[in-house]
Amino acid sequence: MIYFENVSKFYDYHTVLKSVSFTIEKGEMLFITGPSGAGKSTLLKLIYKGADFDEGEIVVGNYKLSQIRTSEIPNYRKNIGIVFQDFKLLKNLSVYNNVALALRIRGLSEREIKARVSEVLKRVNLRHLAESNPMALSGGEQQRIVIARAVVAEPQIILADEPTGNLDPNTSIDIINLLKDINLNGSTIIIATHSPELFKDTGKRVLKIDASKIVREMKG
Amino acid sequence: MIYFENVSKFYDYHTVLKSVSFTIEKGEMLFITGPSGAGKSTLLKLIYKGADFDEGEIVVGNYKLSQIRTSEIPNYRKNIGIVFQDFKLLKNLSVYNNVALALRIRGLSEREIKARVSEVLKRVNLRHLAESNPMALSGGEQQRIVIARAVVAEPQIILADEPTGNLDPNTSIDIINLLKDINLNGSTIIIATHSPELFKDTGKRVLKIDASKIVREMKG
Amino acid sequence: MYITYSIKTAFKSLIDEKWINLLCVLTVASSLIIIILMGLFLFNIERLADKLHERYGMVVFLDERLTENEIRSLLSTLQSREEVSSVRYISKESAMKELKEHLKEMSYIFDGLDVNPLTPAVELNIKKKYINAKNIKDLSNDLQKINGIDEIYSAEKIAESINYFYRSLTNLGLIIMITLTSGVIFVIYSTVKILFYRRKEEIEIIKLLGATKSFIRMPFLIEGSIIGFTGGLISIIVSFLFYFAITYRLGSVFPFVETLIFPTEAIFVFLIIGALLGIIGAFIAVGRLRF
Amino acid sequence: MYITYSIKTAFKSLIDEKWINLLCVLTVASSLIIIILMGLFLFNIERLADKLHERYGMVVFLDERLTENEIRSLLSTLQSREEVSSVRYISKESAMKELKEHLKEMSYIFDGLDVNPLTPAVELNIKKKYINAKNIKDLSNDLQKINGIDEIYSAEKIAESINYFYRSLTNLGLIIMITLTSGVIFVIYSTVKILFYRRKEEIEIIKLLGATKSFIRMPFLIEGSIIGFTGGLISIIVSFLFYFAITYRLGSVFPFVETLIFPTEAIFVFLIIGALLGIIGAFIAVGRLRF
Ligand SMILES: Nc1ncnc2c1ncn2[C@@H]1O[C@H](COP(=O)(O)OP(=O)(O)OP(=O)(O)O)[C@@H](O)[C@H]1O
Ligand SMILES: Nc1ncnc2c1ncn2[C@@H]1O[C@H](COP(=O)(O)OP(=O)(O)OP(=O)(O)O)[C@@H](O)[C@H]1O
Ligand SMILES: [Mg+2]
Ligand SMILES: [Mg+2]
Repeated sequence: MIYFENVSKFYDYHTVLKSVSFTIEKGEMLFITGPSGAGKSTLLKLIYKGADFDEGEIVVGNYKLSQIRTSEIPNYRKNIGIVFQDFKLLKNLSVYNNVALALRIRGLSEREIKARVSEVLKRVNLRHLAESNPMALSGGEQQRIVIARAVVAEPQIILADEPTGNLDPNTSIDIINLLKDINLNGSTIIIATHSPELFKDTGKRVLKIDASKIVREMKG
Repeated sequence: MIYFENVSKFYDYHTVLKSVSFTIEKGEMLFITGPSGAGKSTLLKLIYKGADFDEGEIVVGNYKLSQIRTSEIPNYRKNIGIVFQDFKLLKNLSVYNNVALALRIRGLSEREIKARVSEVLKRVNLRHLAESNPMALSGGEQQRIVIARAVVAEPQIILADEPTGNLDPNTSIDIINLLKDINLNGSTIIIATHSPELFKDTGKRVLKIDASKIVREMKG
Repeated sequence: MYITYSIKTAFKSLIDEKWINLLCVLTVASSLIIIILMGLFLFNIERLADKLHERYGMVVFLDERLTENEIRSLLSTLQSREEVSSVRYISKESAMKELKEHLKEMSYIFDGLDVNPLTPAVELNIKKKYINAKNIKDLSNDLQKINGIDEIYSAEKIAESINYFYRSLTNLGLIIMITLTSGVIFVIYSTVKILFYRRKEEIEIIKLLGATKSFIRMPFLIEGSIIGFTGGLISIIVSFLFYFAITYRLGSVFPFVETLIFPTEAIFVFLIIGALLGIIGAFIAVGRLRF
Repeated sequence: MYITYSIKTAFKSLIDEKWINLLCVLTVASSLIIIILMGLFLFNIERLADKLHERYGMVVFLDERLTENEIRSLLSTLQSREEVSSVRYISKESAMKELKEHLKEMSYIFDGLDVNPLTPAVELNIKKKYINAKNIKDLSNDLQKINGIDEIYSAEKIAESINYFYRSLTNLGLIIMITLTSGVIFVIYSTVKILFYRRKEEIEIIKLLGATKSFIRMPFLIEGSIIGFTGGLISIIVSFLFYFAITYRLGSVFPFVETLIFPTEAIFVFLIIGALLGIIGAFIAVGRLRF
């Protein structure tokens, strides 16, 4: 489903990823870990075309990312749901509308949108805050909105960047369980995290990045 | 140094804090913990006058917070350094200038600002990124800028809201050590966090909040 | 479809940014007001100029001793000239009457006069296309040779000046109108650009969520057209009030003002022009979107 | 001190938001241009009106049979009236000459005339403060009783109209100028308000860091004053070019245009006014800051 072939990514002064290669199967749930600044977020960015890579090739489904045309990018991204590390919530939309946006972009009818958003807000335990402004909510609540937005359209791929950084251990477990459920429905899920608790005992594959390389592959 | 006397805080529909009382000594280092949405950030907000409380009284040093005049608030806040959970970095200033802002507000000379900012950026391991735009940096790097900004003016009180949410375990330990050092120099430090690793084995006092009350006080 | 969402977003932005939008609408409106009034002015100047031309005439003074028959044949000679659209005979007596009217309060100077010192004359109206210095001069030279004509008052310079004045006015007006039209586009462009920059963060986010170009663009185009349309509406209303006030207040003093015309087609034209300029400005402002 | 920081921030904002700032400067400049040209117009109208008043006179027609001595004593009687600033005797002959000049091309009508039908006259210049319908009427009645005065041409209506016309123009001009001045403040207000809203998030953050009101306000005040000052500068330059073009191009056609004056004090006044309006607008825009 997702292939990295000798992918390198440089920023002005330094190398973030150097000749990284790995494969993710369709329907897999995979963790990426490593210290702060290792390149976890960058790796996810390369997948959703939030940044371009400098060497190698990334293949996602039928798309070769080095050759994808600009006009195809919106459609390509519709296959992907993203939990951004810095949330990227729209400040002037309510919680409900923030989540609904993912479906509006995909052209769903308002009736269907309403049903799906209510459902997912219940799953992340935020239904009582649907009409609140996200900026008025606690860090953990905001993080759950982002997760809801990423999963609401049931995309083929979900990229979750530090999805529990602002959550207490119990809520974290709920979220991981939610992602597991969605994974069981067939979505491929990639989770970037620095906290080992998240993947320990999951039995899933874990890639550890450091010094711009994959230094270890293990089972969680 | 800091006294909470039966402090209550309500938002439109629900009670966030109900009759909370506790005392923090000058020079103490204290943790506040609890699940997502428990009211940790709200408690810190009340201390820095980012929100008003509805009942009770908070006393910080010589200030009774229910009676503080608006014109005194800027000076009051100059005693406090804050690590915001959502960072609150200025998007159009460099890392250096974001940290320097805390000193500019306090009216220091540019020469002194330069010395102090360089020093603190070294402490949080960001000196090489001084001229970067914070938005281009990794989540953990951004969090360390916020920590640098909070401590650079060596304020009497430091409020740190989830200061390691985006940091890997090793970097987290570095940051806690930095806060301990500053604490040894006499600053009172309050840290809100949902992760027990942060306070275990520190021997410091921990307040656990849940359902709008302090449900437990323990030693880390 | 997302068109309801686009419309909602456009209106939300209009309200959220009411200051800058108001500022923009007012600037657009005042530019359009100037364009409209300028257009009105030129339109009416054109009509007045036509009238002035129609009225322009040469005066031919006749020998006092001509008989009625001679005068009649002279008139038909004059009338037969290609340049002449009509002729009017002015007798000694009516000449004096006209002169006295012209002098108004000073006409007393003729009160003590027993003899009428004036001569009979013929006023020639010249066809519009022949009104220029050269033709008038030629005509005047030709007429000079006719028997019974004493003297000719032709004022070719005045004809020239009126023509020149009218042409300069039209050109100046057109230049101002074109400048202002590009000004209107520029103003809407800058405003939408500002709104675009203001929502830049938001747009970057929805791009990452998979939004297409038209999903992003639509709200801005709607907003631009609403701003332009509103500007057009205000400008039409204000210009009409202005026109009404002028004809009403000044009409009694300067009768020619009452003949000014405000063409009703302009109302619809300017609403559409406003909206169109708005869409153009917005389209340029949003520009090429990169993913 | 943080003043260098404030200045840097102000300039950064001016550059970052160049579109809206440019738009604002241009709007301010065009409003100021209209204010300046209006002021120039009123200033010169005032001067022209004074001249017109100086020239305003009554004409007293004398009995043709008066001797030179009688005329002389009559002149001194007239001169002694409080209302009269000067008198000028016009003989029959010079009256005819003036009339012919007035009629220009039509003066030929007197060519065949052997007798001079005109009467000698005296032109009275009236002091400015006495020029109104009532005084002129009284004076005229008084003079009527003097021996040797045949008829009086006083034209109190013309005096009234000039006064009225001048007063209406001044009032209209002042109203427009006041409206535009508040317009300028409003435009700068809205612009700074927009910039303020744009930096609202930032301002909320620096409030939490302990920034004082003046620390927050200063960049906006600096920015407002720069916008106002630049607007003032542009308006002064454009108005001056306009004034120059008008006097240069039209001066040869209408000699009175050459006497128009552009007071140099205005240059400094309008730079300061621009900056002041900018600061006022910015101050209102930033408004009460809450902590
Ligand atoms: N746009 C950019 N321009 C310059 N450098 C960048 C940019 N984005 C990321 N970097 C740098 O690339 C490195 C990797 O960043 P990345 O965000 O991938 O780290 P990460 O593994 O997600 O770290 P964290 O756990 O702190 O989020 C960092 O050192 C960062 O400063
Ligand atoms: N401005 C506000 N308006 C309304 N409700 C608010 C506001 N700020 C906070 N709340 C609510 O108060 C509760 C406590 O929020 P707070 O941010 O203090 O939680 P927290 O303990 O910091 O949680 P987290 O660990 O997720 O950051 C939350 O349920 C939140 O929705
Ligand atoms: Mg990251
Ligand atoms: Mg919190």
